[in-house]
Amino acid sequence: MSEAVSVMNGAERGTSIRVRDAGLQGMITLRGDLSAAKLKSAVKAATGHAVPKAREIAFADGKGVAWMSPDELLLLVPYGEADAAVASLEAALAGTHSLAVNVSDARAFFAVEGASARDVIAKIAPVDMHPDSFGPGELRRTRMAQAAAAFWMSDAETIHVICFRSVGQYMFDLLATSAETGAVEAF
Amino acid sequence: MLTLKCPYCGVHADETELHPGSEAHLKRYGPGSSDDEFEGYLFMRENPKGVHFERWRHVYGCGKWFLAARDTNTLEVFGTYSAQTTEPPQEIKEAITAKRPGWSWREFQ
Amino acid sequence: MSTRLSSGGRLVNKDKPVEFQFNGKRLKGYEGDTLASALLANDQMLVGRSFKYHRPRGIVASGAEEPNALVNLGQGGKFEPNQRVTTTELFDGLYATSQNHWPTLEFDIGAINTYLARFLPAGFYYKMFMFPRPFWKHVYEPFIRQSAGLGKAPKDRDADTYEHFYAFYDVVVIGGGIAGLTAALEAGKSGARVLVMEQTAAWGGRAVVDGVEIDGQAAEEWVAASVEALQAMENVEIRTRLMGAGVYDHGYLLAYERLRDHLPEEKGPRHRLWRIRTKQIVTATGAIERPISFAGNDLPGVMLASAVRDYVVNWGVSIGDRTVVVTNNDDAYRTAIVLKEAGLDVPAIIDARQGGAGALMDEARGLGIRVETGKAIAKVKGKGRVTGVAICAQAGQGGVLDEIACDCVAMSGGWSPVVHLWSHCGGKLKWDDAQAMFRPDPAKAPKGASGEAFVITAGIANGHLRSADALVDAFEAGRSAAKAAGGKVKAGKAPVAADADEATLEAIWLMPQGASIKLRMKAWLDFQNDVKVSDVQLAAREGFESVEHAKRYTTLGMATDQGKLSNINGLAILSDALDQPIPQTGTTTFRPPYTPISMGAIAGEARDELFQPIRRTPMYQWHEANGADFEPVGHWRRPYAFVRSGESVHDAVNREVMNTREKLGLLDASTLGKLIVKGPDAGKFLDMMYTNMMSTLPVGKCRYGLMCNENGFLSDDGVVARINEDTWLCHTTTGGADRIHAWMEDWLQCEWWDWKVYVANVTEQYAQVAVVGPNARKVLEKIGGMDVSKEAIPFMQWADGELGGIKARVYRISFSGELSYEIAVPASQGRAFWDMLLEAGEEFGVMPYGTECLHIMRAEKGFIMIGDETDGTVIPQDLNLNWAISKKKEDYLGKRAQERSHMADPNRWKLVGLETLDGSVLPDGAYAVAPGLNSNGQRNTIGRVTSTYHSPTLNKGIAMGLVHNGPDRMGDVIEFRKVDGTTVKARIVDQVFYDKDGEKQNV
Amino acid sequence: MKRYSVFAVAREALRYHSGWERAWASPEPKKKYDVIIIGAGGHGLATAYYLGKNFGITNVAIIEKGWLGGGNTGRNTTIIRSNYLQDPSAAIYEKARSLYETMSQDLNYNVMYSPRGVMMLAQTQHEIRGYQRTAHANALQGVKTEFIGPERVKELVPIINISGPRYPVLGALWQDRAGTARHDAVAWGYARACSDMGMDVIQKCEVTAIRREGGKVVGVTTTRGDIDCNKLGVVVAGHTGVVADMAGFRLPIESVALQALVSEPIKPCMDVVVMANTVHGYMSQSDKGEMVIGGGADGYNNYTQRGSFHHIEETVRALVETFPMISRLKMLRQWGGIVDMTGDRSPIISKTPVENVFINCGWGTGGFKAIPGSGWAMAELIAKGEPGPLAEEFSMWRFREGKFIDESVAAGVAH
Repeated sequence: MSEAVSVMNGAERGTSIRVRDAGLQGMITLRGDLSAAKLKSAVKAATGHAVPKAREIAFADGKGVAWMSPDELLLLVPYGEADAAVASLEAALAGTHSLAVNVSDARAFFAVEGASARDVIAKIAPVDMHPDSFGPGELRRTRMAQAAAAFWMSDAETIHVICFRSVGQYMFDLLATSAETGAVEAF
Repeated sequence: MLTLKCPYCGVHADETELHPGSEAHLKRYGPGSSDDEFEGYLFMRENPKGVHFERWRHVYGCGKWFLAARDTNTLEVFGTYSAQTTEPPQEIKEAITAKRPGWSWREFQ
Repeated sequence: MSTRLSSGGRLVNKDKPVEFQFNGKRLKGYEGDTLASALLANDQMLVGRSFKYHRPRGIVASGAEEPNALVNLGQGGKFEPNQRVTTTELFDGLYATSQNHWPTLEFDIGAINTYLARFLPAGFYYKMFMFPRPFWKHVYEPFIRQSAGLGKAPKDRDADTYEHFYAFYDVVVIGGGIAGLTAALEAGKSGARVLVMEQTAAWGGRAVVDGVEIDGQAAEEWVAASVEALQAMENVEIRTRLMGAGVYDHGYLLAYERLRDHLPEEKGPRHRLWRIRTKQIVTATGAIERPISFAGNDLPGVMLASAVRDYVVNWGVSIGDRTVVVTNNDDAYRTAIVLKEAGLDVPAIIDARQGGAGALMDEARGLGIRVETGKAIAKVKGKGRVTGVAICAQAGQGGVLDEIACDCVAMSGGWSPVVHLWSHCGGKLKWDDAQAMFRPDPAKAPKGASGEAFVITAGIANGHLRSADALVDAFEAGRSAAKAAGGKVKAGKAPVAADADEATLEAIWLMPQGASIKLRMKAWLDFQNDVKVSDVQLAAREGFESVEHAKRYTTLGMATDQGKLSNINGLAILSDALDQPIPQTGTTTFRPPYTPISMGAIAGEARDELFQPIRRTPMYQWHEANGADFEPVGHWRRPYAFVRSGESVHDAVNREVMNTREKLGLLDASTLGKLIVKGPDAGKFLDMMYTNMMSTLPVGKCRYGLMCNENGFLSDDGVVARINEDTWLCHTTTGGADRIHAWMEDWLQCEWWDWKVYVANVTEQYAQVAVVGPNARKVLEKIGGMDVSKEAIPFMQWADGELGGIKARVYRISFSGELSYEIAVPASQGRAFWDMLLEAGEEFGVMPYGTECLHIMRAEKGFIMIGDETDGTVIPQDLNLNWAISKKKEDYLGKRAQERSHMADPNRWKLVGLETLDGSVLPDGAYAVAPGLNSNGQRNTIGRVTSTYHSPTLNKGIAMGLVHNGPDRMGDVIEFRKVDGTTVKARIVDQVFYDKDGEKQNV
Repeated sequence: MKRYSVFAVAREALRYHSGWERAWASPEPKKKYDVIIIGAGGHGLATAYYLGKNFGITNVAIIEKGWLGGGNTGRNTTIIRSNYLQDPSAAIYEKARSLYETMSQDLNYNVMYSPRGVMMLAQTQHEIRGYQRTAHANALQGVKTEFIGPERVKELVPIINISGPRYPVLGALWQDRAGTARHDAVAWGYARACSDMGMDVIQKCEVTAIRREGGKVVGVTTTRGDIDCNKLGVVVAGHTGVVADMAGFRLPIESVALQALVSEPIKPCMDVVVMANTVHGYMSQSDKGEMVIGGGADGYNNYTQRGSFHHIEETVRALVETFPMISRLKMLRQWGGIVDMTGDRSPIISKTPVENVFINCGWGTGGFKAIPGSGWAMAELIAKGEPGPLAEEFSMWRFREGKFIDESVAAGVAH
């Protein structure tokens, strides 16, 4: 079987702030009634996490779940397990109105690491990156320069960014440029 | 440069994260409607200098359409609310009345 | 002469000399100098030429309001025109040249205009240059253009980079003077998130120059302590070289940070544009001193009194040895005192007020300075620079009483608060008669999203010219802003400043009061644009009574300083001419930015690779490495053709068509939109979205569908596959994926929100390859993994399986007329699959093909293309697509619109095939002509070409077009007009040119 | 009226310009006029001018709530072109362009019409086809345009980057008799000419009501009292919706903010007007030396004359890519205007549901270039009560018939 390749094939740039292709990550778009017990337990089964509150994300060891909209979650699972997870979700949710679809290959996935990681985002997204306003546990869907993106922090110095695969190169270059021009030191 | 609060995800979204969608609360007229009705639905637009109801989509965020009550002359926002309604909710109407007594817009006041 | 004093200069570091060049001269300054102070220290009084008359001009001001002293700065990729010397910090190696003259600054041919000035009053060009007509474009205008403009146009690509920064605050304080610092301290203490910015490199503003005492401390010490206190607050961000550029709706504030203008050799972005959202803004932007209009007030050496003072105190530079001070207020006396204390001569203070000044007058007299009250300057003497002034009575008409030799005139016409940022977003002004100035009207502040005021003005900017009042005002402003932004305000006490008692200003705009026309024609209002008192008076006489009219007619305030020195004076002269109070004449609108900001900063990082996102398919790198001639399609870039060495693009396209028709072609079709539509109501929903019936499509089958907008026009097309009972996969055009996805969501969220349907855009989940040609099946069979036989996957069906170990969904659809499979694989394996096909296809003659080949093949088959056959005005019926419009459905989007009279008109142009009689290719976009002209004299037309190609398969030109009654006129010959005026004849034929019965695709 | 000429200027110079008279009178409104035009912008004044010149109707008042020419006439980027695709558009814009050619002489006021040429860049295959189609259409419409190649583009505009990596210039639609004019002068020139014909230009007079009797207009109520009229022309651009409301009918119009900006002045570096629609930017250089740049329109209703900054950003970004040298110029000033957009982005010159009320609106982003043609057509409509050939396709009822005049076919925008 041919190897699956992530969009930037593991590329990395930067020193004090590092931007890297975070590799293949299994991702599933799940649409449905987020308050339904059946869905809640299916999500728990697939990811080990409960359905998060609005704008929140739970993510650990390659598995997680993010609130994307009132009727949409993004489930994060290891890349190779995504199809199986979709199948289990479909089975668990049979008979309810829902949609589970593997979107792992439709995404690019990056990590921004370093003390000024917040600045990298604040230069390109209309989001308040002040620690009082945004921190680990929260996911923000927004615009980064001219492309749609979502990001979350796993700790104070690590930000994960996802965007569409086709703009992966653009996003990588954008993040790297933002990182290379240094900190603003305004937080 | 507007900011509008998305009623679905609670984000105070910058205008650049949103997509404007023109007049709110339009009733669709399909086959069988009169020329007047169809013209009114598709083309005749409320264009007030003052209180206005309009559609926005949180396109870079949760992707949901929502509705906003806004003054086109001052850009004051009276409130945003769900798109799944055929008329402005009571609290939105009251919020407008508090600021613009005597307002009216189409059949609403 | 102007020179560096041996002592003084609080901002310059005399241990750090700096070398720079001006017009080729090597000059010396110090670290901390501005280019202005350094030029003056080198006796470079003449720095530029004015816009209209090319008059010699010197530095007038010491800050952002400078109208005259603009230079070409830097070289090559770092060249920048119109750089104000007063806001340019000196650095080692700075290279500047003066502007708007030929051949040299000292001898400028254009200066002849000054002798013609009498013939060139305001608006002269509206009254002449009309005959003969062609002369405007060919003679007059080129001359005017050449003599207008200021700096040179940059030639090279910008060597610098720029960036943006999004920031969010509770309170932003604009201005780092004592008012701004006071407001910031108060806001900071409340716990609110605060940003305080200062446009220059130094804190403290005017107070430190004027030696104000605050809470018993010298201003300088108080400022240093306050800055330190602010720096210590974690919730406060404090920045110099950051200018509040524009205030916009909903608390949006644009700020311009000049990071590397003073350090051009250091790495990093040159400017950073801050895009701030803040709950409250405090504008503590101070005030700008006004000039006074008197004859010769534009000569180099005539300067604002405060600027003369600034140069002495801040940079240790004296403008002249003998300075005459002319004023209508007390503040200018401070300049006289500072000069005298620096050991310079002040032969006289000319105070236009009968009563003169307050305590400062006594102080000046105490220093032995002659004070003349009730007097005015009749005329400044000198040619190219000041040599003296003629004194007259202010009340008279200019009869000279005395002449005083001097080399500098320091003028003060009072102060105008800087209200720009207050005004940008709708803040209104009120006229303060006592101080003769417009000040912000707090009752009419700019209002934000909540309808509440979001800008508060503080200190001098609020019209409190005296430090004591300004500090109390700023203290309150800081607290109010903090409170409004949700901060907690504790009890406190405003700092206390001590001011000298001052007499009131007298509103004097013109000297002397009864100045003759000859004097008025020499009394400048707008220095850069050469607008004089006589010009504004002429405008008033000619009926340009609105201030906007007068401004536009005379160009007053339209120069690069945007009227910072001239607006109020011009307004006063206009009001006087109209014999009405100033507020009745009004004020002009202030537009962002406060001072000009670089285009580079506005564009930010969006240059070169980051200009716009390029969307790339998983096979993009292969295309790039294999001769792809790319074509932008939205943000995607698709190969137009794969050009081999020695081939033209046209050759390549022909080769690709023939190879695909005869052997095997591969198309990267990944960009096609793919939308999953699922739910109990999905069928019903798709029946509304498409003109045809999708609910009846059997599972496993594909159907071509059309989508219209509510206006009835065809907007997208594509093949729909039924995946299972409640799931469909809809293909859209490349440009349609996001648009149609949004369109579907719109209807589901806003109209049929009770319908149970979910849509997901899975376009990028898949790499999609069209494997096309007689050998298509062979290559797939060679790769192996699933049954691709006619029986297993008949035409217009699909199947899931695996090919070469990669999970694949295979659609038997054809846009070329050949045997064709469109195969979707996970995007991450797209490149591997592509490589596999190329390798396995080698023996079958495989070649990738691009979009042009795709277009030709579809045209040979008579298939329409969205964007070619459609243009937003075409309905499916025009394209003979009635077969794809369900007759059974009561409704679909666009159906009602298509019932309107013009849409149902049988006379609409309809799609046909076209073949030229001579086999040539019809020109793209050509119209078919009919005899006669319409009522507007335009040639009648009966059709147009929508697609036209040379068909390599048929070796002749083929085309499609929309023709009046076309389908009923098969075989008729019509004429198409070429741009050269000749025509080409074409026969109306069936639009399917190749394999009409579909024998090739159904094998 | 005293004629303007170089001799008049010279003569006046000798007496220090003390003899110039008012360019237009500022009379008190009369009780009644044959025709009242609401709106003394370019379109309103041109309508009045051609009512007088072409139809001898001079008992006319032009009523303006602010100052004449103070709306979009004085806020646009002054581009004049007629390379439109659809017949009705090409007809009216070409009429306008041809009237601009002789306007300075006709009005005895130098409006500085400068046929420096307008170029619309083709940067995609789709644009090439669109502009080739326009060139074909123009040839039949009597509009002189041509499709030119990239080398010629570079020759005409040396500062352009024709081989940009993203959107190389593949060609352009070139109209050499298109250009720019001095926007304020157009309003002033018409006002002076109208005043000279005895018409009343009444500024600072706001219409607060439109008085009707039996479905017919009888006059207007203004802040300076009631004024009667036989016929009423409404020519108020962005405020059309508000005035139509007074007359009691609805329109297919939405008012949005459109922005523009200028750079600081520099020495001449670009003679022609360049429009780059793919990247959404257009630019010309004024006689003063400023680079005049047009931005995009907001997508939401707005009466504030303040637009959203991101449009400025988008435009500047596009132009820095197209003209790399402007990166080191500075933005001097940005401003906004309120434009009225119809359902097909083409104007309305039409009778209305109220008898003897006529409307001219919906010029969107393309108003300035149309001024004389629009005035010509509107004057004919008011004078005859029925549209002439220039106006007839621009009826307000075309939407219900589905008969659009859609120019976005050729280019995404119409400036």
